[in-house]
Amino acid sequence: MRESPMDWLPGFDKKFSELTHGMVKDLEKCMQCGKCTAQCPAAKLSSYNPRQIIRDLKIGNVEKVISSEELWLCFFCSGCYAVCPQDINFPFAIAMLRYAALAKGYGWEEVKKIKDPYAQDYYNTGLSVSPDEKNLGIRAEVAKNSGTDGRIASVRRKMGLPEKRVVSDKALAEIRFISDATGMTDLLKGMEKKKGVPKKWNYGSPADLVRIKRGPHQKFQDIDDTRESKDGRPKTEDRGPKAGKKE
Amino acid sequence: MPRKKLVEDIRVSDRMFLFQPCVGNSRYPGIISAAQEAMPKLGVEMVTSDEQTCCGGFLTFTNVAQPTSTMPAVARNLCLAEEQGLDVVAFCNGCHTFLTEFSHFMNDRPPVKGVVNVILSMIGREYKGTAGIYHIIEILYKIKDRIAERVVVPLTGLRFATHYGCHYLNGFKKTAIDDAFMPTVMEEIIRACGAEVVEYGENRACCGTGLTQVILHKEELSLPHTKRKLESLNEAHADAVVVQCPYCQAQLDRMSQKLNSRKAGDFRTPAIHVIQLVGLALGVEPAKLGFEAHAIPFDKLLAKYRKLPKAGPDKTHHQDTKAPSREQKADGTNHKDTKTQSRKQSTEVAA
Amino acid sequence: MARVGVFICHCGVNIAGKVDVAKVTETIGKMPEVAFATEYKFMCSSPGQKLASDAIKEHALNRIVVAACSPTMHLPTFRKAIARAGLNPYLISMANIREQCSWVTEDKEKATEKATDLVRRQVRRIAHADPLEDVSVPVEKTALVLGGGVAGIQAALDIADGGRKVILVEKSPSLGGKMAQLDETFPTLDCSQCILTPKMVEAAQHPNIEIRANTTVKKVGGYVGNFEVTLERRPTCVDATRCIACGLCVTKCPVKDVPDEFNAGLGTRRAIATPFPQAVPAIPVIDQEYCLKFTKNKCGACEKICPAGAIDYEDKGAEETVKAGAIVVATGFQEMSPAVYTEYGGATYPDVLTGLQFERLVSSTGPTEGKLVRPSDGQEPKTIVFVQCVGSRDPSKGHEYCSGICCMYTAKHALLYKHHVPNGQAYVCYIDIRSPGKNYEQFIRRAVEEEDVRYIRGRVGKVQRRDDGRYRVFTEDTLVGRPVSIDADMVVLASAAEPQSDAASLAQTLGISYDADGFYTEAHPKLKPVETATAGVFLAGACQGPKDIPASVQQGSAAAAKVLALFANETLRKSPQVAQVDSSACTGCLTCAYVCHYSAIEEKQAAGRQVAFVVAGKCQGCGACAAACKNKAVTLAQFSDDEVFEEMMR
Amino acid sequence: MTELQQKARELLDKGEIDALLAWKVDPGIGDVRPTLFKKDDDAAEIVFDERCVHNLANYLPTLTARYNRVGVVLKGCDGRSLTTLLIEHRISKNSIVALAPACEGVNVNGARAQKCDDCPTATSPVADYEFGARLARGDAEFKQLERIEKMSPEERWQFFAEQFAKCRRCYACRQVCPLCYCELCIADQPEPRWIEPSRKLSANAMWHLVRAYHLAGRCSDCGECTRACPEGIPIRLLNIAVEKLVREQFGVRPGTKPDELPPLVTLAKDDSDEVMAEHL
Amino acid sequence: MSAPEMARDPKILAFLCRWCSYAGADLAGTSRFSYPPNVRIVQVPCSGRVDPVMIFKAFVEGYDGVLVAGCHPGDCHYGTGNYHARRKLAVARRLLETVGVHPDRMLFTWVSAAEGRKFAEVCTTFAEGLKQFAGRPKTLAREALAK
Repeated sequence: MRESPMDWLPGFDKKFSELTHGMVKDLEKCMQCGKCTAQCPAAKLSSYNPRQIIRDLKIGNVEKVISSEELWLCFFCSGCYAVCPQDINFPFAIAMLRYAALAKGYGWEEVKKIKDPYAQDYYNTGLSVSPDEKNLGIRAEVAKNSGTDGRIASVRRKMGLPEKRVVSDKALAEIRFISDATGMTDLLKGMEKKKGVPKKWNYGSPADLVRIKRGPHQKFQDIDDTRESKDGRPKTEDRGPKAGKKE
Repeated sequence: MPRKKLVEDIRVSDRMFLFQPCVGNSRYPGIISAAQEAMPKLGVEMVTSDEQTCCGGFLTFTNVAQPTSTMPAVARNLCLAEEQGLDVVAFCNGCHTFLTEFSHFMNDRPPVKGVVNVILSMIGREYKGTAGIYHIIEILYKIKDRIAERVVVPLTGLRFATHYGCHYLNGFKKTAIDDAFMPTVMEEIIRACGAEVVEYGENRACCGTGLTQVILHKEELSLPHTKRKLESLNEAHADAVVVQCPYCQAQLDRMSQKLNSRKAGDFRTPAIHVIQLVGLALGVEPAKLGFEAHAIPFDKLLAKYRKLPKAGPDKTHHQDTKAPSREQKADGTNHKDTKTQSRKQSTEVAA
Repeated sequence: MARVGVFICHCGVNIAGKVDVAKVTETIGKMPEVAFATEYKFMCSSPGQKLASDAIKEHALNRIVVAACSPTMHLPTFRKAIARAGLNPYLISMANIREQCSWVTEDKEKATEKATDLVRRQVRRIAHADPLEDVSVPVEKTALVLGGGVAGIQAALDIADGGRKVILVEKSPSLGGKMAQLDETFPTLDCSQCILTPKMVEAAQHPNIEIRANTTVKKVGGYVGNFEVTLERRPTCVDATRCIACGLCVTKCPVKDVPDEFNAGLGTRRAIATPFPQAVPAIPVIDQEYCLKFTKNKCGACEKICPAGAIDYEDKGAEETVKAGAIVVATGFQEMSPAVYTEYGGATYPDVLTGLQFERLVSSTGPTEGKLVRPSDGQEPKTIVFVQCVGSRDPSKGHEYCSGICCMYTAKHALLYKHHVPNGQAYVCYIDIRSPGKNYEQFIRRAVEEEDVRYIRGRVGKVQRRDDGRYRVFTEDTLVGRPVSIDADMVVLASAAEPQSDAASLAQTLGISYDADGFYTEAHPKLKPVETATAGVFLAGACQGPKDIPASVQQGSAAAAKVLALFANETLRKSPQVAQVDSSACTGCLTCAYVCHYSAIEEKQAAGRQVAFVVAGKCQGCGACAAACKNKAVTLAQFSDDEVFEEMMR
Repeated sequence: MTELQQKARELLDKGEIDALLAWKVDPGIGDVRPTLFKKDDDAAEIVFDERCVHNLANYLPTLTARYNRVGVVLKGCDGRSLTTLLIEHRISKNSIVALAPACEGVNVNGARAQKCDDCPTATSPVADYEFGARLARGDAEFKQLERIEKMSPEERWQFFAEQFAKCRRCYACRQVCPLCYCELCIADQPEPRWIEPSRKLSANAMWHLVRAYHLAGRCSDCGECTRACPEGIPIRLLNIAVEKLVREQFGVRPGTKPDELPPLVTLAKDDSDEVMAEHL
Repeated sequence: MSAPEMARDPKILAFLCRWCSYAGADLAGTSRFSYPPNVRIVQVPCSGRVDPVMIFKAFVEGYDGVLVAGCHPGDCHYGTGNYHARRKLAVARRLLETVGVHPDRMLFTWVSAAEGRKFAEVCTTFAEGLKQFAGRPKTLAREALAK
């Protein structure tokens, strides 16, 4: 649905900065000159149009924007920011708007595509790009060039490197703790189910972190256990020093 | 034109923290080994840590994780460098962007920083915001004269095109060391290596990765850009296109293969990371530069390279022989003593 | 015993809307000093002023307080009014209850409270004020006009025709300024040179005008009616008194590759040259940066050829001090360099030009004798894109303000292009078209409708130099909402008009103020457009803000009128706001003399002691001395310790 | 007979000076006091040692009015006061003959005076005849300030309120100060009453602030004000607080250079705006 | 004045140079940037006219804060007045701080005729900063005697 210009938000900038955790400023300064769209690679090939998005926000079509598919077309090349006469960091705005969209239940299918394997890889291995090349075409080429089976692992071995980069268990324990403490784990769990919006999640503003001040909803100890159960790695003695004492 | 003031502010120490990019490790291991081989030759020892994880930026801009989750992760990664009193060197525009953006965000907003530290305190860390964060291109540019004088194999006759990628120059239009539309730093580095620079029309165009695009299989939005760029590159007849970001590298390298396989064109220009290039010039054994991990073969380039004469002995004596070998680093043995190092001890290197 | 009359102005609702005027009047009326207090809708109106003067007689008032707008606005008005009523004009004080109260205070109660207090303070203050007499000083009836552009020429001519002497100072070798560089002018498309040259000649031949070319202002002393200005002529190495402007020297000069400023960097000139054929004065100038005599100490061709022996390599320039009663500043603007616009390839791509460069390119006196070709390959541009707002409306890289003239000159350029390349295609990429002026809008429409210039609403994002040497211009048609790209042979950037690079330093020399953008500030944006805050210094033309030719000429004449009005007086009545030394209290330490910026304080013998005393004519009333004097022997009229004390007491 | 005494005798003898201002021991009080020597024979009585605390520059304006050439023995601090007096046209140099012995510092009630630790020039900068080697001096540290610097604003006010409360407004500090020479002191002016004559704390504070301000950049730190104060108010603290600023920000040690104008009447475009926000 | 009143709007005395800062204040007015009502502006011809004695007196008079503003360095209508002011104000601040007047109670700055917004902001922030002294006895002020 589309609001009318009559819905023009008084104090638009204030409202908008709430929408984006105050991470994006100056959007109200936009003079609609179109310099952003002019050089935008995404706009060239799609209906995406940064100037239009700002325009819509300014006349109050917030719902339209965050429900739109265009919202998910940005390249993040920051060209718009580079040319903007008002120094509006629009890519940042887009990123924040996407959270706003998710909060309102839009765009989950986009995000779910990323969840596996990238986010899962991050949670399990600490790296968001897994070392095994899935694209067979590429693998063939690499095989040709390297005289191996074309797996990066093998190339690395050939180069005298460990097959893949292993992040230490301590580090993994730490990022998982952060992930759990800040609700990322919940979010990922929530995304497991194919349809609909994850129940238990809030798109946090830095302010939400204050919750954790009142004590994390999960103790460091628990995380170690959960981790063992999750990917069946042996539990290591090595824990965050202070965290260990916390118990 | 490079921005004088900002270049002056760059602080090149003799020990710096190598922030390993995921794509670097999992697709182009050459980048990291090249860094570990080449940088010591330039008097900069690269310190790695097996506790360093993905910068988290990737997840943030794909919106899988919220900034609230990745910000502490970024802070945690920075702590690793801080604890050793080192400055961070990023080899990926993405890592650089996220480390910088988030550290600024936290440093500018004490309450946020405070909350982040509450979380970090539970894993026994504290983020202070003291570590400097640099892009490898900044470091190399700052010490380009040193590169020039320590070149072992001047890349005479080799012709390279440049591709800066979007995030570094566009994203930091006020703070990047060079102008967003007519940058010259990479060119100057290439020349420092003795090679030629070739112009091509699409130089500053986006490679097309556009993060989500490829992953979300929106090829129709992404590939045309890559294709146009590659076509323009073909026009330029460069021996390789020099990139400063593994992700651009992946796009240009792998999409060439993809387009070739679809008979959409014939794209044979390999994409080489600037540190790999410098590695070549400093005489690092190509086998260690991981060209084999590339989809587009480097045969032509390497063939030419092998023919190149080594520079006179007067050039070579600079080489830093006590460069720590990778084996040492793989396990965190020299981790302990690096911990004891403090920022003060790591002396400034006149650049 | 002070009998203060207080008059409180509603200023319509401007004050009364926030301040309970009646209440203020009542409270103030109770003050012992106050003999009469009343309120009125508009005190500045003539009935308002009459009200005051009547009250003065009726209630035998000897001090007046008007509570209204800022004194900068109307204090002079009321001074006159009470003077008419026979009261000393300096026995009035204004309480600024509009700018400082009703307009800046949210809460009505607080506003009323504040207003009352402000008035109270002024009452106390004025009760301690003494009657003052104006200081009168002689007027030097010569005007100094800085800048020989069209505004300066106009001002000089008008003043000279008014029968007063004028010294016309020009930084460059010739009069003419920016207008001399233009090809044709909007909206009439008449040839710029043809209408300007006659004026230049007239100025040169006018008995009342002395021209000082290659000259700048070094120092300004004195005050209105009596400025002492030190002028500095840079070394030109050509003796103007001897030179007969035959131009032989130029033809003989072997150095031919000097970038030509007059042609905005397109084309070249000799190391000795007159900027352009119609130059006034037509005296050539040696460019020491390029002249072989100075670079390699050889050649000397010009000296040999010169029939008049006017060449003088020893010329070190000259300084002279002139007396002037008034100064007209008409130093104009400069075109912003597009070098920062790397996305457009500004100052990098050969065929990406600035507006001024395009003017020169199409001008018959230009580097190509008016043939419109690409500097890169000499081809005629079949497609041309005009990019507007380059540097204007761009806080990030350029200026926040709108240069105002670009819309019009771009339209003119488009027309000129069509006249040179009838079968070519011209595009104009704009954000908004600003054409407020007589026949301006019609001019734009003419470009769009008759000459088929394509106007695209959208700012150009980037200009990409393509492998085939053409330029791909990326923009958005914001009216359609789609990105557009145009392959052009030539791109013209409508560069912003910005203050001269030395504007700030000149302002400091002259003691005038400039705004955030660097343009000189007028005394009042509406009511005093050509005056500055410094008496006797006037503004004309683009140094005060971007202007087109008509506006600049208007201001030139306006400034001239102001100067003539000033010169109509034999002596000037100067504000009595001057310092005075009580020689009985003065210790003669002369600290006051040390701090005086105008060296207006001298020492004299009084009662066998050496004491300080103030030369009223020189004193500008800054009060530095009054602040420096430890035992308050120095008093600054209108701002005496007494008055300040009373005003600041709670 | 010391060098100083010989020179004094010689000058008086030759009639180069009509009178010489110096110190001699007054048996009546058993301590030194400033004395005007007219006869060359008395020169032998001249004393110059740690007892000579008084700032003789204070007497010069009056004396120079009476005699056309006055000799004077000056300590470093007296000399600095004299420089400023000369700059401010109180005295003309040619009516003065300055005898400047090197000063090792003086005692105030039995102990070495604090000011002497901060003294920049042991020998008077104005000197026709010097005696003894010029002693090298480092930059003043103003040690006495440290305890103030340590205090919070509240504590500082507490401290000074206590001190100012004691002030009787006898103006001894004013009388003893060579640089307080105004014909009609601002404190005595009826209109406007910048400084109330009453002994209210605020009025007292006002007096001491104004006094210190008027000495800013001029005070030679001779410490006489503090010595003269019957209530023992550490008046000097205010002076050196300012002098510290003057030295650090404007690079001036008042009175040390005979041709240097006081910093508050000279102009420095290159001062940084920070000076307006300099905290003690 | 009582503590709560003070908490609402501290009394500020502002000495404004007539050419730049006073004009700036007027601009703040014409542009309707509101600022706390208890700012009392005293017009002086030049910041160089401000004698620290006036500042001391203002504190004695019980003002919570004193603001002095003049033309930016180099722009002084009288050429050099503000350079003199700068040094005098530095000394004044030093003295006041020494006897225990809190640094936050004095603000010396430059405001040009074009900086209406800046003036309003300066006043607002200054007043905000002064609220910390609500209810505390005021150093130097007459009222302080009673306590």
